Amino acid sequence: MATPILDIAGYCLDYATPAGFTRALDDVALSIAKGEVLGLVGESGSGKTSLAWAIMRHLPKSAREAGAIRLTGQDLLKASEAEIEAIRGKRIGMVFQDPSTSLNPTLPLGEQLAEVLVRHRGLTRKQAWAEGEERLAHVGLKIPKQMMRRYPHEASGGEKQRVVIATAFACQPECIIFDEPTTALDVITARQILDLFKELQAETGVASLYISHDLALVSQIATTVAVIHRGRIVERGAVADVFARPQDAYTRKLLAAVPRPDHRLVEAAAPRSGEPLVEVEKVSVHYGRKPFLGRLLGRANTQFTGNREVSLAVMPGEILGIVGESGSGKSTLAKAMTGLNRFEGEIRFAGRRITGLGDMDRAYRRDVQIIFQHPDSSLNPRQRIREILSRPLELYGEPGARKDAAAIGELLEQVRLPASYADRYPHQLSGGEKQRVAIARAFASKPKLVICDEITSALDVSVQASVIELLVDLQKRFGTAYLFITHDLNLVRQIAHRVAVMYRGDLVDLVDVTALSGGTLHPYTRSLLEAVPAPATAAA
Amino acid sequence: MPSIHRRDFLAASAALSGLAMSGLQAFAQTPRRGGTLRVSVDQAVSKLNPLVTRVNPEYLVAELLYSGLTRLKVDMSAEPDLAESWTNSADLTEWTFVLRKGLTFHDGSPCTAADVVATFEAILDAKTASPARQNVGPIAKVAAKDDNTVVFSLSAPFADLPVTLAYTNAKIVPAAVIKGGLEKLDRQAIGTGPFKLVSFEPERQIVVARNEAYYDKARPFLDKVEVVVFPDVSAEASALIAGDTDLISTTPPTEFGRLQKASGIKALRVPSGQFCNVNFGCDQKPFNDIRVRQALALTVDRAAMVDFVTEGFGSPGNDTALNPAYRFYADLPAKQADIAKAKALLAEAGYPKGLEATLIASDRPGQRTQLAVALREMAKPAGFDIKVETMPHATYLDQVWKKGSFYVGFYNMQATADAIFSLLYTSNAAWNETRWNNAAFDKLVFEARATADEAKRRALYADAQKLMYAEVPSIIPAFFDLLAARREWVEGYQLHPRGAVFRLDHVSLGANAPKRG
Amino acid sequence: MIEILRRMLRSPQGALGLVIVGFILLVVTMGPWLAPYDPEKMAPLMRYKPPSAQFWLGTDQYGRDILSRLLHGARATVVMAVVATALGTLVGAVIGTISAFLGGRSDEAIMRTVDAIMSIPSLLLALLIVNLLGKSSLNALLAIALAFAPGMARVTRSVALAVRKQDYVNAAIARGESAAFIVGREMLPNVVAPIIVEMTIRVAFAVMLFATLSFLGLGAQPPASEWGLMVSEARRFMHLSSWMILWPSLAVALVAIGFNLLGDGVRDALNPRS
Amino acid sequence: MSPAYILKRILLIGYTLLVVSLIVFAITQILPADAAVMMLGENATPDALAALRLKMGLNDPIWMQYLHWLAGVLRGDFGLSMRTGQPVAPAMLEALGRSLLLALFSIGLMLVLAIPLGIIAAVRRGRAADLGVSFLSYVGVSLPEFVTATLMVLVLADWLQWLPATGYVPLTEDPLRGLRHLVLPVLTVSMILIAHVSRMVRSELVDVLQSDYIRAARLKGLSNRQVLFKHALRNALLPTITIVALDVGYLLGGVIVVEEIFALPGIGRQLIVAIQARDLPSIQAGALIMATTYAVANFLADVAYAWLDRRIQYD
Repeated sequence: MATPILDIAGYCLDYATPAGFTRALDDVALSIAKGEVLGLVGESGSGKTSLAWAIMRHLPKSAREAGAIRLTGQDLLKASEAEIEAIRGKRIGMVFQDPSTSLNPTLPLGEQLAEVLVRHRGLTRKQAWAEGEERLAHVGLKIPKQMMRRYPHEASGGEKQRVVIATAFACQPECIIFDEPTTALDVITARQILDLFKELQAETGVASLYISHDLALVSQIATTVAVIHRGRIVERGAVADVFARPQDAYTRKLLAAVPRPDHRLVEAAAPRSGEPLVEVEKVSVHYGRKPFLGRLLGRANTQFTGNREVSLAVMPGEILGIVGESGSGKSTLAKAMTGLNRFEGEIRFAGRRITGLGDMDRAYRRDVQIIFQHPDSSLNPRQRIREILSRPLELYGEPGARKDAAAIGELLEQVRLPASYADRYPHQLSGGEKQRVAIARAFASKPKLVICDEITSALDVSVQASVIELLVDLQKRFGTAYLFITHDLNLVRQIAHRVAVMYRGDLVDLVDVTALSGGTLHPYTRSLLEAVPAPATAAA
Repeated sequence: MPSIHRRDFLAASAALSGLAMSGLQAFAQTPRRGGTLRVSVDQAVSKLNPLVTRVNPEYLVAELLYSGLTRLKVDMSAEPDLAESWTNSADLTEWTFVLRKGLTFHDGSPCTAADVVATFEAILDAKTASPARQNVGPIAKVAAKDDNTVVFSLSAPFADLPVTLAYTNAKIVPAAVIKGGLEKLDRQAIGTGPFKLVSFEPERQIVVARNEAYYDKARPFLDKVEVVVFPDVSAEASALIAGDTDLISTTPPTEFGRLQKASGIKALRVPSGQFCNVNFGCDQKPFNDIRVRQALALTVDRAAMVDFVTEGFGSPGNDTALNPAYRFYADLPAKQADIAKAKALLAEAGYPKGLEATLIASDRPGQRTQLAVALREMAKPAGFDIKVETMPHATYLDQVWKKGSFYVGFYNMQATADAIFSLLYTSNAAWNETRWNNAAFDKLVFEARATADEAKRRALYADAQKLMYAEVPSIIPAFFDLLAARREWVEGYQLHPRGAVFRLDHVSLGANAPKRG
Repeated sequence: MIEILRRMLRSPQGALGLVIVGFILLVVTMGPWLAPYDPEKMAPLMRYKPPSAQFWLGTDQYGRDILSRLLHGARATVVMAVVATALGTLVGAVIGTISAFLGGRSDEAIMRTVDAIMSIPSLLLALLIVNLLGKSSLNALLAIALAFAPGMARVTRSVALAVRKQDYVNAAIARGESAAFIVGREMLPNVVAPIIVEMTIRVAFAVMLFATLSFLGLGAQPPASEWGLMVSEARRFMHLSSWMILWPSLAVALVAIGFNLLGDGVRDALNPRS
Repeated sequence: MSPAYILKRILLIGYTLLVVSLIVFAITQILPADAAVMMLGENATPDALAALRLKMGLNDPIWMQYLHWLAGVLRGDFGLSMRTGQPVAPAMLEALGRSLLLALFSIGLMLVLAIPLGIIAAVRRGRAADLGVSFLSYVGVSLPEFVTATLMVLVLADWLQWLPATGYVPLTEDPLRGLRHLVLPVLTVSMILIAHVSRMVRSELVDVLQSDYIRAARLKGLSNRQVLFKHALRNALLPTITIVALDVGYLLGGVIVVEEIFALPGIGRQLIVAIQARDLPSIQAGALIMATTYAVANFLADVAYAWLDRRIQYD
């Protein structure tokens, strides 16, 4: 194996806190050779990003280090401020998670690329811009000249990320750190960025440290993989080995947690029996008032459409998945169905026609519940879990129904939380636990339909898995129907009976989950399917 | 206190006396002509029309631009102004004034008896709302005998007419203007005064330049006078010290100290009849009871009051409107504070547990509040619980002045005893603020006014003062000395005890005065 | 709460603010007992005395002890300011929350009007109101309260809007809760904290504004020992004794600084970012 | 930034002024003062007063009076001053001019001092310089104008005799003396501004320095200077524009006191005089003019902001 470009040995990192030092990285040993892509996998808080900062020598004053980080033999820990400045961007590049925040909003894209060339390659500004243009063309931007002059807000997420990548590669660095470069992007765009990465990687053979929480993704692009957990590297090796024969328990847990279409959690056969529980008929949602001044000046209506005549039906006990990228209108539909948006068209529920908020009476609201994406915003920080859970009981509970501590306890146990949590405040719970409370709140009224709006996308893989399992379990117990909204196609294929695909406010496909593998599909659906990285094979 | 030169006031000799005085006032070397005098005042000059001016800075400007028939000398006697001489009938009810020849207004038009008549008719016309109306004397009719002779017929015998005609608002304006509407004088000045108006910014400065057509060829000595408005007295003093200004028309005691210390500055001080008082509404409870008034008067430590209110630049008062600065002042025993006696009187009056009252003081000049707060403390032990309420001067004029029953007043010295009495204390007074309405007092004042004989008058006025001393229509705890200051290069300026008279046409600048404008 | 206090003590401003305000509160409560003399007792022979062992801060134009007057005046100055702020905050908070909850055109209308009122400088507004009601501490208090209300309405609204967007409010709506419940139980508790911060800082302004009104002769009336009034009275005697004007000025400044520091301290303590 | 946006903002100014005019008119109408008495003075006779009331339409219903007044205002005629009997508008505008002079000097001084101070504080965050600046700014924002003013007069004018205590000389009449008279007022006014703005600059800059794109810039190997001056500063200074505009509101309030203390015949002092003299037309005009100035300042600020910060898409 070639001499490593980047070599980390026995590296430890602690942060000073009022409570004393807390360990962020513990005896980390990694090395990346030329042409190698090391996938660093871990959940949030595992320390993967800390490692990136450590390598870039960008640590807060409170940091305390030990060990060595060598770039072709030079120990960066001993390098001077000036040396580091010379190395950054020149010998080590970095690609950041969210291009919309990592680019300066008030500088043209070109300037932000060119300045690196000026700084590290001593080009004149003119040369730098010329070269910058080539670079942009090289990362597949169609109109590099214009792109150079544009400001970040004038470019799409994908375009921006391409600029960032171009900047990282600009000085032919020996090593580049990719910090979740696709997480902030839509599935399809992510795919394209990924392909670009592969391309450039192969072409330049730069030693890459690819940080991600997404095992499936890493399994596709990395040569070697390292799994990090609580600041320790628990397992590392060739991708094939690690995914095929995970040694460490945590790795196994992680692998098991990855949603995989071929591993169904509910029986594929959707309940066809009887009347549909709810029918959405030509529901359209428009955002924004008609600005009268706009009309005054005869300007085009600035209203923006969230849903265009969406129609679908949910059978009792059925799990209907809705997928689509952000802004495709999936959440809009959910809001419409729960009376958070005005809408045109009608919703038929248990035989009753609902054409507006007014029609959503107590009975409807009891039967149709919603769970939101971010648990910490969906639980009132100033209410104890008890108050949070007792509300639905007070609202919907039949006269006889109990609202006492025992009832709350049961609700908590339903979602596998100790009854003692009733006295806690949300901020005393973990993300997963909060989401469970939200679920408990939704189920408190024994609803017929629960709308899950991206409820797992804020959670780590392993947590997500357990939450999903819980949902499936509850569905089996109560026969509740779900409207399961997500952007994760694999997840949907795992649990949904039918899948609805939305694109720019339109419902483009509504098919049985089986139909996704083969079958006539809308082109967008197909590209979506192609974009999704098939999870690493052969596990379990 | 320098004894003020007492002189025979008989009108017949007044003309002579005028000449004599100006002779006396001649300086060692004849005054230098030319130069610009920058004099500072402490309030805006918002009214230019001499018939309706109300505050000293306005009087100052009016005096520069206009002339009356007579004018007031530093000893409070009248000297000729537009009138060169006058005579009166034996019964003091008819007065004849002879104007100088060839008088002209600033616009070149001649100033004749007709203008005088028109002016006084305007003054006496209620619609004009001129303060002079009640202050120029009991004039029944004004008539022009010929172009330069005016005859005043009075409704009652009146000895002081030549002095009262020198009243600050009794300035002669063109008959034509009166006919055309007096508002013409709001922004321009058409007078016969020693100076002509150059520019007029009420809030900032008023500039006047020598009137070449002035009847006196010698005066004025100055080419120009800039009247600068300083709403902040300490800034005003600073400006004089810095040499930005040449003369402060009047300055409060709080600034006087450092002016005295400053080099190149002559601090001026003259005893005056100017006083601050506490007016009682003698027509309503509780102050309609003389014992209550006397009780409160007995709580006042007048020596301390002189300190508090005048910073020592004044003299204790005896609740009478006259002090030694007035010609007919009667020397009465100085009142002493006597809390026990005050308590007793108060109890007698039916307030054994004490008495609550709200004393209103306008916020300017500051002495009013000083007096109010000090009185509050002095009266406490005697059982008076006084709440002090201050208010902007405008609100005070609008809501309290002449209406209130317990408030602080502040008055310039008047030219004569009669003037101050019939301005404030007689039942037909122009500003009958106390509603004392004491018939005996009225009678005395009226008789004195109609009496030519000096001794008799003195006796009558003495009795009037004794009445005030005893019945306390208002508490007059202290009289002010007038304070001012000039640069040493300012010559011929005499601080006038009247407070509303300045005679800047007698002022000249020394050789070392800075060249201005 | 204790946690917040601990956090505040950790930041220099917070700690200093607590100390100063604590001291001020002590003076406000104990002042009259701490005062060595009767603040209104006049002494003709003791006028314009510089600081001395007998009169620590000297005496004023009536020979009154300045220290005693300051100690007595603390109430007039500080309590008034606090009450005024509280009052203004209350009014503002109600308007703001309602506006935020109504949303849409009514929100627009309310806020535009609030903006309009805010385009009158608060001092000027206060001046006009006091003149309308007549000069007295109480009216000055009302004036300040009214002058503050629009600003607080703005702040409250922006906070309330942020809260309004939270999913727990959505959840409540989806649950079919009553408007009253949503505003009262779900929104208000989360709006309060930031308001408190804003309020503390505004107390500083209130102190200054109140003193300024008194300074202009429109607030407290003599012989009250309200600090702003003391300054404006002292101005006339500036050249007889500078101490008279120095002490009350510093006192006002101290209070303002105290509450500013405290306010920032609370803010930092409440927001984890810092 | 569309024309529609600008048009909308202009309409808003109109609305603002309408509301202000209503408030001001209402207040001034209830003020305890009889306009007629104010004009004729206390020696006026009842019949004279009655005549004037009729002439001034003081007997009409309030709303009529309001409309009359408003109509006049739209024609630029604010009526006659009750104190001087002269048209109000010219006097007030002239006064406004003087105030703006004061304001401009103050803002100028503020920009020169506040921004560097803020930058130093932010860059030296937590160090002595930072603490020093923030201490000063605390003192600055906590001293009421009348305190600052009086203390400065005491020291600079009376003890050291460097500057004239108060008063005003038009620059046109005597530039040097004019400037000398402006020094103290400008210092007083800019004091609070400097304190306030430097704090704003500091906190904005601190935020920006913590942002992702600044980190990105550092990790591109740019030097601290480049990061600060090229990347951080412009982002930090943008919001300051709005702050400054809002401070115009304070400024206008502040000048009231400052002009009163320094006897500077600006609009603030005119207002005080008017208020004390119950000169209703002057009060109305003054208040309305102040509000206008404030509204316009904010309008300009928003436009400038929208123009400078292309991210913001107004409609």
